[in-house]
Amino acid sequence: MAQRTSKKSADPAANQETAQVVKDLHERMVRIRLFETEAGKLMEAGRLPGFLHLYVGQEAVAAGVMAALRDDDQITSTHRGHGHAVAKGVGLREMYAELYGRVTGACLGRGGSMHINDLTRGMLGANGIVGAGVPIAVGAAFAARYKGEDSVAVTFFGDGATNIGAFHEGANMAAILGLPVVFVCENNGYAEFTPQSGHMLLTDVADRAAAYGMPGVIVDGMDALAVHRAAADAVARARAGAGPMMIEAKTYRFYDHQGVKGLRHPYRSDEEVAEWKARDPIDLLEARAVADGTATRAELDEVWQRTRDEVAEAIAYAEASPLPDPADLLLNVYSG
Amino acid sequence: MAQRTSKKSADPAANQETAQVVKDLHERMVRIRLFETEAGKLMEAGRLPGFLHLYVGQEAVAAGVMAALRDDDQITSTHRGHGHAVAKGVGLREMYAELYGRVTGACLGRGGSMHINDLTRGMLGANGIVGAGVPIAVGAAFAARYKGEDSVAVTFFGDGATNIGAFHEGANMAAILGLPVVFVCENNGYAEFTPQSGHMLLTDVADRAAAYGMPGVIVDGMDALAVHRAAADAVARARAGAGPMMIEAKTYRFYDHQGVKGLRHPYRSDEEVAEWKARDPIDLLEARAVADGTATRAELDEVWQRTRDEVAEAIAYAEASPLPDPADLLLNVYSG
Amino acid sequence: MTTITEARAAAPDGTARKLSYVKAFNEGLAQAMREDENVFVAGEDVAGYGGVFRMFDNLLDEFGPRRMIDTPISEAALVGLGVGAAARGLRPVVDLMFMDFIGVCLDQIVNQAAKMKYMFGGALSVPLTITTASGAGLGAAAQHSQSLEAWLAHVPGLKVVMPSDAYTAKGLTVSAIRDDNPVVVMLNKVLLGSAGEVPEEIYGIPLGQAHTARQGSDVTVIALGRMVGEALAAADELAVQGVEIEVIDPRTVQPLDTETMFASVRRTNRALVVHEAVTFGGLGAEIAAQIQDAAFDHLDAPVLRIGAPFSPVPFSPVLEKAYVPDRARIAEGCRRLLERS
Amino acid sequence: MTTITEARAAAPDGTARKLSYVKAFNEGLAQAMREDENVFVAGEDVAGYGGVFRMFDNLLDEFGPRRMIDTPISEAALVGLGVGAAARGLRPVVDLMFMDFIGVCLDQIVNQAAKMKYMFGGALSVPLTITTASGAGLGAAAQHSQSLEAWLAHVPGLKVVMPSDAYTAKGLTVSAIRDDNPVVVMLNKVLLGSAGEVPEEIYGIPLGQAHTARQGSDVTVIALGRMVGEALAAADELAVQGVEIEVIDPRTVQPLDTETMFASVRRTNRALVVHEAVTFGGLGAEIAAQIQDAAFDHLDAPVLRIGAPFSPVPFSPVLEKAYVPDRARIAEGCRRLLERS
Ligand SMILES: Cc1ncc(C[n+]2csc(CCOP(=O)(O)OP(=O)(O)O)c2C)c(N)n1
Ligand SMILES: Cc1ncc(C[n+]2csc(CCOP(=O)(O)OP(=O)(O)O)c2C)c(N)n1
Ligand SMILES: [Mg+2]
Ligand SMILES: [Mg+2]
Repeated sequence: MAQRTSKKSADPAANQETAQVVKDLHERMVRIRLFETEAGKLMEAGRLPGFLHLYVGQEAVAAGVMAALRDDDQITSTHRGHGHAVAKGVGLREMYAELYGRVTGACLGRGGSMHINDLTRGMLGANGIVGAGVPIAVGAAFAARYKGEDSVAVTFFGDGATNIGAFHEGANMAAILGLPVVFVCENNGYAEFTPQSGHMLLTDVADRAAAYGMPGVIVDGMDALAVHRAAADAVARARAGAGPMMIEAKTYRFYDHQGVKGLRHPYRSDEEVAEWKARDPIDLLEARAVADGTATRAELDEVWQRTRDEVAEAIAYAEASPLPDPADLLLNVYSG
Repeated sequence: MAQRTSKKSADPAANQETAQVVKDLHERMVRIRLFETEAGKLMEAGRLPGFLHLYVGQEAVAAGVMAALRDDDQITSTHRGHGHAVAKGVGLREMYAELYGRVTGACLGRGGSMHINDLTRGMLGANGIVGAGVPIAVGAAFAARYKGEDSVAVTFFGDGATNIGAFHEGANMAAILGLPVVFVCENNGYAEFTPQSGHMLLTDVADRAAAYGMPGVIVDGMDALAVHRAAADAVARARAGAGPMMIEAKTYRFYDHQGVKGLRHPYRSDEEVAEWKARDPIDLLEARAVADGTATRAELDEVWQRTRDEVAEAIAYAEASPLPDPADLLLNVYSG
Repeated sequence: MTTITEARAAAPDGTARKLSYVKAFNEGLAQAMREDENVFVAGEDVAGYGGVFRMFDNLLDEFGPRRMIDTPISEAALVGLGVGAAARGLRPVVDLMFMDFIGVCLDQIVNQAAKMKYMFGGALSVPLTITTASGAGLGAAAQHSQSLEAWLAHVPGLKVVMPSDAYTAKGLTVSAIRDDNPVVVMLNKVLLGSAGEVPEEIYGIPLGQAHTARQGSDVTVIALGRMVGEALAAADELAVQGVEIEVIDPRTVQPLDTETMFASVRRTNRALVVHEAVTFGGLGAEIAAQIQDAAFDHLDAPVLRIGAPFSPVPFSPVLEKAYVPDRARIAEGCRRLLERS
Repeated sequence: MTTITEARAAAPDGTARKLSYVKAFNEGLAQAMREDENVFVAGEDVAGYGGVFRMFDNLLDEFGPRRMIDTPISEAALVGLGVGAAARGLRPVVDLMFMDFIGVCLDQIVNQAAKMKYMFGGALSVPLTITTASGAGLGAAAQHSQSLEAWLAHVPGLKVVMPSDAYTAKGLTVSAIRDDNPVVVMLNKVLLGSAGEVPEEIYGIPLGQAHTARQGSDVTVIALGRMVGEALAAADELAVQGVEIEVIDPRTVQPLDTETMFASVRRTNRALVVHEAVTFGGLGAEIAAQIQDAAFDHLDAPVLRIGAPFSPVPFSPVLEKAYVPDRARIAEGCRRLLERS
């Protein structure tokens, strides 16, 4: 059975988290939250083309994991990738510009939301195909070891994604090759509109790790510090050459699967949504930071304000950016 | 951890196996053994086209499982499918004729060794694609339940096949839909020329069952009675509507992965091969039957002789059969 | 084989009922399910949610969870479930949501469903229907916008239909389900909401029979899926200029009714093929290759192909618009063909 | 771009070294591994066993387990491993054993490897080589005999090579590995043991450059992979009858060097395309469609296509022989083309 690590956040050791880490986590989460809520508004206003899978609610996972990584560590992401990109340090300007389909975007406007990447930040891309990023992360970890580097690769995926073949094959491949990969399952309880109980018999996705001979731990995905501790352990382990492991973060998405609000079918009860929202990961961290004395309310507010400005500036940048030139349609189909 | 059921074969309950079951198992195993060794000779003599993946050594698995099935129970098989077909009751004539590429073959000469099937016997086909038979069995089980029948589906696959996505997806699908499927892993220790330790970190494939919330048991795959008991339990369970489960049968193939003898690379040690051959599943059952008084040596010999005759006759039938007519090249591409 | 035009004519003038493409699909599917108890639907979010494109709306209410099955994200197992169930006598309808996802389950479609009857010596049929949404135009980018009919039409044992409007969305779906072979129904995402006349009763459209959507004497335009509407729009525009183009909708691309095309080209002496898929290796190549052979002595110009340029589908709407063929490019192609002596 | 003929000419007359197709492949791969430390090989039984077709013989001895990786049976993860490693600067060579297995991992090839550079706005390259054995003729039946180049050549972002002899098996493999794009190397199973002249030194063959394997004035035969040898044999036979056919080996089918074909057809006025894949939707369609366009005014007969009939590959050798195109069918096709005025 997978080890449940979320309890740790209540123990005394937790108090030793440095203010530095708390502030780092907080800033990453606020950036994601504001990036996403503003993107949601733009989508509702009909200003963004394409799909939008918002990450709001899950910020503690991206922040907690990314705070444990170096710039040269690699991540692969999913259709719900903005949070990972923001937390890994991808520029908000390039991200918004991409959502707008501008030539200044992270993909030169060619990829959109589901292909945001930044190789300088180790962000190996969102992905429109469920599970497809898993083996790609395994390949990135392979490359690191091959080159004698000590960077690790982290792959993010949902609860639903653990039912697809690529996840299974990628996990076993990483295990048998002993590669430095951390598998992070963001279990938000749903695959699109299907609850976890409708797509697997297990309660804990982390229990799947045993099928590959790798450890699996469960963490409270609304508790950024808990995620961070679990990630730091897994990353240190992988970096030391002890092979892959899996972290299941129990979390929740506050928006609909795609877009801003549900279309029809109330697949989640109001009570359930309210319960999870009461455990908003940013609120939790802020309350704790203030209670601990790790940060003052004013300091936290300053982060919000600063980030709000940055987001507004990034949106303005995107809107002022030129569109791609249709004459360049064949750009980047091939190298060389 | 998967339950190890092989121990049971030594307990007193084993003695209550009816002579009927022992004889049934013995006959199925002898049929497979003789079918295969003769096919091997024909291949060596250059008389059979195509590939030949011999099943010799693993007979206790096919026999043990199939003796627990009814004609209307369905099985899907693998590239190493002759044993399953013979044990499920497919005619030796049609099987040899198929290996010879004759129009009287089980596939009218169109499919060869890896596509032998007999829908009247619930043999839904060998398969040339590793793992592909797994979801097909899930579909067959779905159909049975849909139609309100109480037949079950059994899917056979190797240790190596449990690393492919189709296995994972099929197992989870059967579990979440609660379908009457029995997953039989014939763990012969190798995927082609790669030992199990080179393709997964687990010792017991049955431990993978837990990832789908289904029980997994381990059985001595050289002990036909033990396999039979485990299969009978799993089949009864599935038939009763209790959902899928997995059986791992630890076994060994006595010939090479493909063809009759190894080509180069001695990927298995002589000692290892000898050790397993000392536990020849037919010898084991015969020794025990004679010791038990379940059967006399003469009775057993009679089975060999009778089967030898049948095999010889089937080969003669195949050799005398006409070849397909090239004018019929497009036969059966489409229905209707 | 006059069922199509008959069904159409049967709708009393003026009072003809209009339905959207996706509702027409849904109605055909529901009627096929009523017609045959062996038909069931499986896929991701097809039951409780009714499908992300609303293709399966209300079917759970009518048919219940026995016949409407939500599955995990496991397309290989999903198609395999369909293959096994079809082999055992059911008539599964399996939904792949976006056609682009086919890469994770092509083995089950191509090596299992399509080949099983042949490899098994004819011992069974695989009456499996696979539904999926294809096409660009919604800013869905490179992994959610493809038209991959050329892959499937190259596979012996499969059939492939591409409904071009509400009427064909219903009729081809019904025929696909009634057919004893694996059939892939490629719905077009952009067309989902577009309305057309649709008879209320259940009707099939014969697979492998092309439809002449408009008659004309100057150029034969063979258009796939959504391009039929674009071709008809181009025809309107050209008619103003005195150019009459004939528009052929193959409806089924495997098997492909080439006779209707040949007969038309032998009259018009000029042919253009248009599809959303990239031109290179697209079905336009097959159609052009067959026409230049069968109508060699009748052609006044080479067969012209219009498709997407050789790149993945771009995200930015400004690029996507330039990428996907449209009425303007079709009209321009016709004019170019007519300029050749 | 004269590297090919130069390399060939460099072999001193009479003393030219002969190597089998599979050994030539193996030599090219080994030399590419020596040339670039970033090249590694992963696949099922490629290391310890040397590959079921002996493609990787002795490489483990020389390059060790760091660069020769045996993997589980997990083709999607295997290709994904290659994609991720290539994205991080390595030059993986990933082996798929039989081309037929591509259906279990096409997503990684088509939606990931091929599109990544484009979707990512050019941020990286994916210098991935995928090797695989294709083709019928060994009684391997429907799931182990396919030639699926038409699928891959239809995918923007991929390159595809089809070596036709030992010389090209080595040179195209080297070029595939040196290329910064995902390239699929389709070896032909029947050719594995066939010997040909192969220079000892490492050499590449430019991707996208066709080779005129034989010059002739009467018919242009464009042949893919193993069919090049069949076409040359047909040419010998026809030459006795006074018919001179020109044989073009595209070598690379994506990108496809059509200029060489057009120039030839403009001289011969007749064209035949031959491949092992089923005719319908095969690459012959693309080639025919392009030729009828580019050489419309030069053609004395329609472009003729020869491929497999529209069925899965049959097992029985008597059927398989009738199924796969051969020299006799090519010669007969040429004669038919010449009969047309
Ligand atoms: C192979 C594949 N199948 C289906 C889809 C459609 N799809 C996109 S997201 C999604 C649900 C994913 O669920 P989960 O992995 O839990 O991630 P979440 O959306 O909850 O973050 C599905 C089915 C897809 N993109 N790719
Ligand atoms: C998808 C796929 N990959 C690879 C192969 C080639 N192949 C055939 S059998 C085999 C090994 C199978 O090992 P296992 O599942 O243990 O079965 P065993 O041969 O031991 O009975 C492989 C790799 C295949 N047929 N299909
Ligand atoms: Mg989820
Ligand atoms: Mg094995």
